[in-house]
Amino acid sequence: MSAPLSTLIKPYGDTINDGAVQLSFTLPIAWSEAADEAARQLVTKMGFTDVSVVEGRPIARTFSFFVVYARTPQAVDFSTITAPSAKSHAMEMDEIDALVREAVKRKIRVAGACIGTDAHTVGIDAILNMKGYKGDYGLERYHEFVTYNLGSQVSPEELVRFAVEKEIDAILASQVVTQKGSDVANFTALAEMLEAEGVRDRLLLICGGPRVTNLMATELGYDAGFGRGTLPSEVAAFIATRMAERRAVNGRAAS
Amino acid sequence: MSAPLSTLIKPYGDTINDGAVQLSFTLPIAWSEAADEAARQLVTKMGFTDVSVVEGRPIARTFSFFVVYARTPQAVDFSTITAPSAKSHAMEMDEIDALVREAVKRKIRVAGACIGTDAHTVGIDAILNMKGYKGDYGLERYHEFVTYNLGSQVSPEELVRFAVEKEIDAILASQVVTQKGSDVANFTALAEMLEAEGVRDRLLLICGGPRVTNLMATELGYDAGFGRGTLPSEVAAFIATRMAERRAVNGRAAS
Amino acid sequence: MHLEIDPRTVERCRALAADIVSPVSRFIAAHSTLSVERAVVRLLGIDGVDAQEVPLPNVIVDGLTPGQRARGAALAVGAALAETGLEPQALAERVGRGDVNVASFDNTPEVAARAAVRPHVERMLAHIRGVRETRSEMLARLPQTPPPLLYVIVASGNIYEDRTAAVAASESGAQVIAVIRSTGQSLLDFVPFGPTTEGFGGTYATQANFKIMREALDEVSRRLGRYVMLTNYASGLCMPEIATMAAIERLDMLLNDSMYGILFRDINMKRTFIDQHFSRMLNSYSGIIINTGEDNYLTTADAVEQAPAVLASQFINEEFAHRAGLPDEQIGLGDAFEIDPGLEDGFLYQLAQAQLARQLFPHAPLKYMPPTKHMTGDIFKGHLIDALFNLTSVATKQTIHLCGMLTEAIHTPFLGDRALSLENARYIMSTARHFGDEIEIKRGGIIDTRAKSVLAEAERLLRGVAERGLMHAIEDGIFADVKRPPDGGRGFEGVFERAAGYWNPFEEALSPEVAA
Amino acid sequence: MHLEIDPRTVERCRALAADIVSPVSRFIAAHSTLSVERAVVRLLGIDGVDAQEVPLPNVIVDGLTPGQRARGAALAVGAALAETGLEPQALAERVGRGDVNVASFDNTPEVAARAAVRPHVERMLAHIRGVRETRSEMLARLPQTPPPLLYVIVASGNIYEDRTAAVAASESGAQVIAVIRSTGQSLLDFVPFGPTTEGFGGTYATQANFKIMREALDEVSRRLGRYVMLTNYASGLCMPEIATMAAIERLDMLLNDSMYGILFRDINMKRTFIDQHFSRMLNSYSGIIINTGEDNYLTTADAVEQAPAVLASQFINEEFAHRAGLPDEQIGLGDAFEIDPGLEDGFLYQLAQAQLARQLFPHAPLKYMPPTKHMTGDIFKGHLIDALFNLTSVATKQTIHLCGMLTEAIHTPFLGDRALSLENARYIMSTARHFGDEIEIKRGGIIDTRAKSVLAEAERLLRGVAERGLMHAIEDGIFADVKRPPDGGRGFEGVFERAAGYWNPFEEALSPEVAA
Ligand code: B12
Ligand code: B12
Ligand SMILES: Cc1ncc(COP(=O)(O)O)c(C=O)c1O
Ligand SMILES: Cc1ncc(COP(=O)(O)O)c(C=O)c1O
Repeated sequence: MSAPLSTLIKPYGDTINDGAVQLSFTLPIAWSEAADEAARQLVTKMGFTDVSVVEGRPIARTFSFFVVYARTPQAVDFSTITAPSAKSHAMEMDEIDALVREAVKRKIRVAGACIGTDAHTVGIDAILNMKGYKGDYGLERYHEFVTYNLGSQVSPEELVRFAVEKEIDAILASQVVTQKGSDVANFTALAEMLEAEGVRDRLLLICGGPRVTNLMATELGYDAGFGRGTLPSEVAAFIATRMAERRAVNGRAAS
Repeated sequence: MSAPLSTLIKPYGDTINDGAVQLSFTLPIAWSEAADEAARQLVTKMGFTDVSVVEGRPIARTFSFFVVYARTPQAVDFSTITAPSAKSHAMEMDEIDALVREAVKRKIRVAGACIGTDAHTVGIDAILNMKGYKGDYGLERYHEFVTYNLGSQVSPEELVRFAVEKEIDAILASQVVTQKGSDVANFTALAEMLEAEGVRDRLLLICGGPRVTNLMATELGYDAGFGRGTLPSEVAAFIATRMAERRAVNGRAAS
Repeated sequence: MHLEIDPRTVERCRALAADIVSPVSRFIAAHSTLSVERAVVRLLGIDGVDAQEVPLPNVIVDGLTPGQRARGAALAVGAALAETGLEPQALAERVGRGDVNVASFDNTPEVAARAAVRPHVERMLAHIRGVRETRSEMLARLPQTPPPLLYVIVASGNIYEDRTAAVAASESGAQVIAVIRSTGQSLLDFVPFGPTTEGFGGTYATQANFKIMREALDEVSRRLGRYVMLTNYASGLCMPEIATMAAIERLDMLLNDSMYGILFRDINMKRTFIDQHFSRMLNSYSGIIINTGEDNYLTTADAVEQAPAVLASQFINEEFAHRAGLPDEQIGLGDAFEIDPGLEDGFLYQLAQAQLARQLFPHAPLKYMPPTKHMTGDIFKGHLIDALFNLTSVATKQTIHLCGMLTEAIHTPFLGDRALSLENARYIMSTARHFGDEIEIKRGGIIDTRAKSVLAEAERLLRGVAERGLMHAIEDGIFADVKRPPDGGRGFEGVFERAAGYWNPFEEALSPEVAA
Repeated sequence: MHLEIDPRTVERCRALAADIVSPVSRFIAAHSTLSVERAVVRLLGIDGVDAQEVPLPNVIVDGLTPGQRARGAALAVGAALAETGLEPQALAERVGRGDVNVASFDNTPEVAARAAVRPHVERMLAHIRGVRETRSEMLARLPQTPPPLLYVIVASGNIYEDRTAAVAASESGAQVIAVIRSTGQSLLDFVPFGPTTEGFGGTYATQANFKIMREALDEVSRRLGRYVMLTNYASGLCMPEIATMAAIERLDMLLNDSMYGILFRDINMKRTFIDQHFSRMLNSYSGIIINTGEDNYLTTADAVEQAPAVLASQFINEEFAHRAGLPDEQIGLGDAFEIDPGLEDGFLYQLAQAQLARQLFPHAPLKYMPPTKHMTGDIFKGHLIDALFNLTSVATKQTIHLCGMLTEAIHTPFLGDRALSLENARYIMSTARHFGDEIEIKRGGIIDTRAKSVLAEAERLLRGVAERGLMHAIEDGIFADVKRPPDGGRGFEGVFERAAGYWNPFEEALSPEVAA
């Protein structure tokens, strides 16, 4: 059964469904008119139509750069795409603290780190440090969070050990470097180690970084993933809400 | 038989054959994390791998803009690509004039125009007017060319009539507006009309414009096509050389 | 930022412009054109087309006898109204069907004809004043963010796609939307009718299209809390009619140059001079800001060389505008950022030119056009050239800022291109908001010297034009390297001398004292 | 462009920097580190690895007794040379195979040890002088185009792809090529060996890799007729060793900051202070321009707030550099264009900061870093931010210009990104070539006021540091919001006190008078 027309979407140049796409790339050949033609044929092979090589020029003795406009025949059915955001709840710091006080009834213990060999702490600091990000305070500033920031280049082992020791409720793992899939490798290692230690279900496992999406995170077995531009309150709201839900389900009292 | 490795080329990001391509496009949907995911799926459907939606943001209530990096599995065999340039001869004005004097033995009669409803005369003027382009003199400046510039919005009919009347040796047709294929339509009309009048073989038929390639021109039955950045001397050299060849073959004397 | 400019040179330039325009004004006052008369017919409330799709204003004016025509369409229509007792539109429709012949009322007394016309004149003037009032109210209630006003074009050919694009552009920050006209419309001697969905490099300017866009923009203006302006093109064979439609449908600006049609569309110069005058009177009355087309000189000829011609043309355009009653606040003189990006220190020349315009025309809402000619398929480079254009604009306090498109050399803008372009302008104009206030130009430096020499050269040019007369100067190719003969070009057949007793009730009502 | 700056404030800042550095210098003079000693071993001509891939300089220095170590590796190696009669490399290889134990020559008379070392010291110094000479000759024969020098990075992880990228970049206009190091190399307490093809966000700095790049760049320099410079990173646990390799292989610049490792790599501060000093002495002798890392303060903390800290750090870096014998012409102080692009008038702040650095350090080849932190996946916007960075650089006459990449937030640069980036810089720096000479800053305006307050605040900061002492000030988080304890961090175990009789023949030979 094909989807109703309105949910099938294609790129929009200046007319609905025109499929217009801009591409650019480098080819490892000296520039010539034949190089332009090679670019045209290549983009045609990619399945585009109306291929127009609008710029082709030498950028080095044996490299040429191209800008191409073309149309794609492909479309996606937007109604079938599910990518639930972890950011659904827009809450203020006070509300979040109140929710924790009332529904969780104890302070939530959070540990964050930039894992693997990654030393980009600015992102996780933005979430955890008092100062926060773009005027939105970090988790340290919340009354109802106890926050540990383990810093950079923390191995998954170390982080798991720490979480067990300190009875952490929510682990926040950051990855900024993505070269050669290092981010996915490290996130996976962390999740597996928590499973192996048998503590995965006892805590919330959250990841973040500029290339992280919530969808990718859930596919990796995380409770949530936060991408570029995340505000600390969005993360705090997610943790508080989930913890409140858990308590409601488990009926566990804290103190 | 597959081509030898060295002639199969793919886009180059930072490693040979990595297939790296940049894309950007607009989708007619409000932005959300699901919109990013739609963009990812769409580019995946186009046949790319390692699709990374590096930017996705609302640009209007119901439109979102995306920047994507991905890898293409496609390659082209550069050894099979033929796109001979019409610009092969680099000659100076004096040389060209000398060639005409010696090998053609009479002045060459040239007529140029911007055809159809197109009124972009700057390009054809650059080729024909004294002043020329980027310091390279236009055809009017050559001793051995008699040049007629018919200006803008000249219908193919008018141009053919003029060419027959004035015994033109080379027609230069320009098209700058390409919207809805108007350039190809006009070029085709001109070529067909010359055939219909039975004069096509008596003259050189040359086209030009920013989106013109020599390959496209020859496919349309033109003797040559000149694209963006053409210098007048490149056109003059082409005309003089071809005329000289023709004379050599036909042995026709002029005066 | 401030240039030291000799005020006496400027005064001399203005005096020369007056000398140049005076004889042309006398010529204008003694002539009319088919399009002026069709505009009068439209202003009387006549619209629509006949069975052959010919606009009724054309049907009516074309049906006049030469004698009637020379005394103005108003008298002829007035006679028909008086005789038939019909409303103007009903009359026109009958004429369209061939039921009534306007030429047949030639014996009606002039007083009766005038009397029959008058209420319709009053009604239309009241309507236009109302439209103007509405604009003022909306601007007060939905204030624009301060200039440079970000202006973008839509040009899909389809008014409904244009509407989508215009709304989207407003949402991404546009403050003025221009609907680019279809190629060739300016050479049509009539205005197409109704909503249109097919155009060529642009969308037809029709009254229905104006209305569709205005409604969409009013809706988005209210939603965004800031008034989004609408503009279109008057220049061409129908300047007065388009000015009429724009007045009725509340366009806020209109491309209206005293010489563009002559130079760039090969329209007869007499036709253009007459048409621009009446259309500008209407613009003045309707509170529409005109935009002049000096930028075009720079796209067809060398931008460094043409700078004095641009300035000379600005003085002439200003003088023509003043004579049509336009106050400085409605004279959006054009300029452009068109110097070859490969020229060393080209940026300094651009600054000099833009600042010169700013200081010479301190109250004019200057219209600053983006780089177009030197844009190429390298969209990345193009975006940078646009950035320096944006910087120049904010530093020299231009008013109407046409956002450059990174795809200028490729296609009429995509929706995404417009968003990138607006983002470019917003970023540069915010990060360098007060840059112009922070710097002084060094005396004797490249910028200072350039500005002085452009002004001096403009004066020399104006003097030459004043000596030869404007028409002959154009014939000699003084502007943009283009030469046009006084009696050549399109539409010359539509120019005619006014007979004694010629009457144009709108001209009478709108006539500024300056033109008297 | 010129800022009015109070020269007495500047003098006070320099005096405070001297007060700050003096006690650290005394500390440095009384200590050495494992890496200083390994550098000495390398300078004696020892290279290579043992069967376990451990570099021979590490094998040798790790094999010293604590007593030997405290008197310097030179004496111990000298003793072994004297006793075995071997050449240094042959000796090292035997030590590597376990055939010889350096610790076993403890009884050799010091004079014999010194004598055995001396010819190797002379040989190496002659080699380095020769390398320096070659650079001068090449620069004379293949002159660079004038600054800002366009500097780009290569970082594929594979030295051969890097070579391809470096040659291509040179062909598209690059004047300096930096090979970014693999993540984590700065925390290795040894220098990897041989050509490498796998790295992580960068390529290992090895002597073989240096040689491969130098050869490729020499070839392209000759082909293009202009000398293309090569640079790499010293900072980390092996600063002195990398400075050694760089001197041998004719690198032209080296990232070498007196505090970067402390703040951004959590390397022990004592280790870093000692290491930077010896490595800079080598840089000085080899004619290598150092590049400092103040830009990093702006990527980790707020760029508007950190401006005074950047300035304070520049004064301190300058003072440390002078004490290592570096002339101003070799001190490439760092700065960066990192203010939030969303900040209104941010461009004016950037101009103020860049011009301040230019005037305060008039002879320094300032290293200007591009926007990185606020770059996003929006490559079009990013390209614009880079454009204003380029404009600021040319207007304030920066010397070493790191070209910003439009894909900064996405990946280490693609070959095409580098070409676009170079095109960006070339376009802006040509079209605005003399812009800086054309404008004056208004007194009392945003730029002027900002520059003055940054300088005043820097003085206050320096005074605070002088009072507390540099080590304690760092402990309190004065720079970049980062706090480090004096005895914490990596590599502290490699710091030791010099015993009486400590001997470092290279230090002796290179010691500048200023450090005495
Ligand atoms: C600052 C910076 C540095 C600083 C880092 C200082 C520090 N203490 O963090 C320094 C200079 C030290 C540095 C070094 C290197 N860097 Co760096 N760096 C950057 C830069 C410019 C900015 C990153 C940043 O701070 N962004 C601002 C923060 C606020 O954004 P963010 O990280 O996305 O975080 C937000 C969200 O993602 C989210 N988030 C992030 N983490 C988490 C975690 C959780 C749990 C949650 C809920 C949310 C969350 O919330 C944050 C707030 O919204 C980027 C380029 C760029 N513009 O992105 C390159 C970049 C990340 N670096 C890069 C590289 C390669 C390196 C080096 C390897 C280079 C080298 N060889 O020297 C080294 C590696 C160091 C290492 N071992 O990791 C590459 C990575 C390429 C890739 N995709 O793999 C980049 C993209 C630059 C490039 N184009 O080459 N870098
Ligand atoms: C200048 C200009 C105008 C001027 C034209 C003045 C004139 N007398 O030519 C004016 C302002 C009048 C104008 C009007 C319009 N324009 Co216009 N214009 C341009 C602009 C900015 C520059 C073109 C130019 O002069 N380039 C410089 C010359 C030297 O380059 P060139 O044409 O490529 O020529 C070189 C080569 O191609 C070659 N060559 C060209 N012809 C020939 C012929 C032969 C035989 C040979 C051998 C070589 C050759 O040699 C030349 C020298 O190297 C372009 C955008 C751009 N940057 O390209 C838009 C552009 C071409 N215009 C466009 C449009 C849509 C219009 C209008 C329809 C807009 C409107 N509705 O008002 C009108 C249409 C007018 C008409 N009827 O055609 C679009 C076309 C879109 C498309 N791809 O179809 C463009 C791309 C702008 C845009 N992005 O929307 N335009
Ligand atoms: C003043 C003026 N009027 C009109 C136009 C457009 O006219 P046309 O519709 O003839 O292309 C322009 C084009 O740039 C212009 O500058
Ligand atoms: C002064 C200095 N040294 C070294 C580096 C790189 O060090 P690492 O290899 O530790 O990433 C930088 C990074 O920007 C720097 O500024």
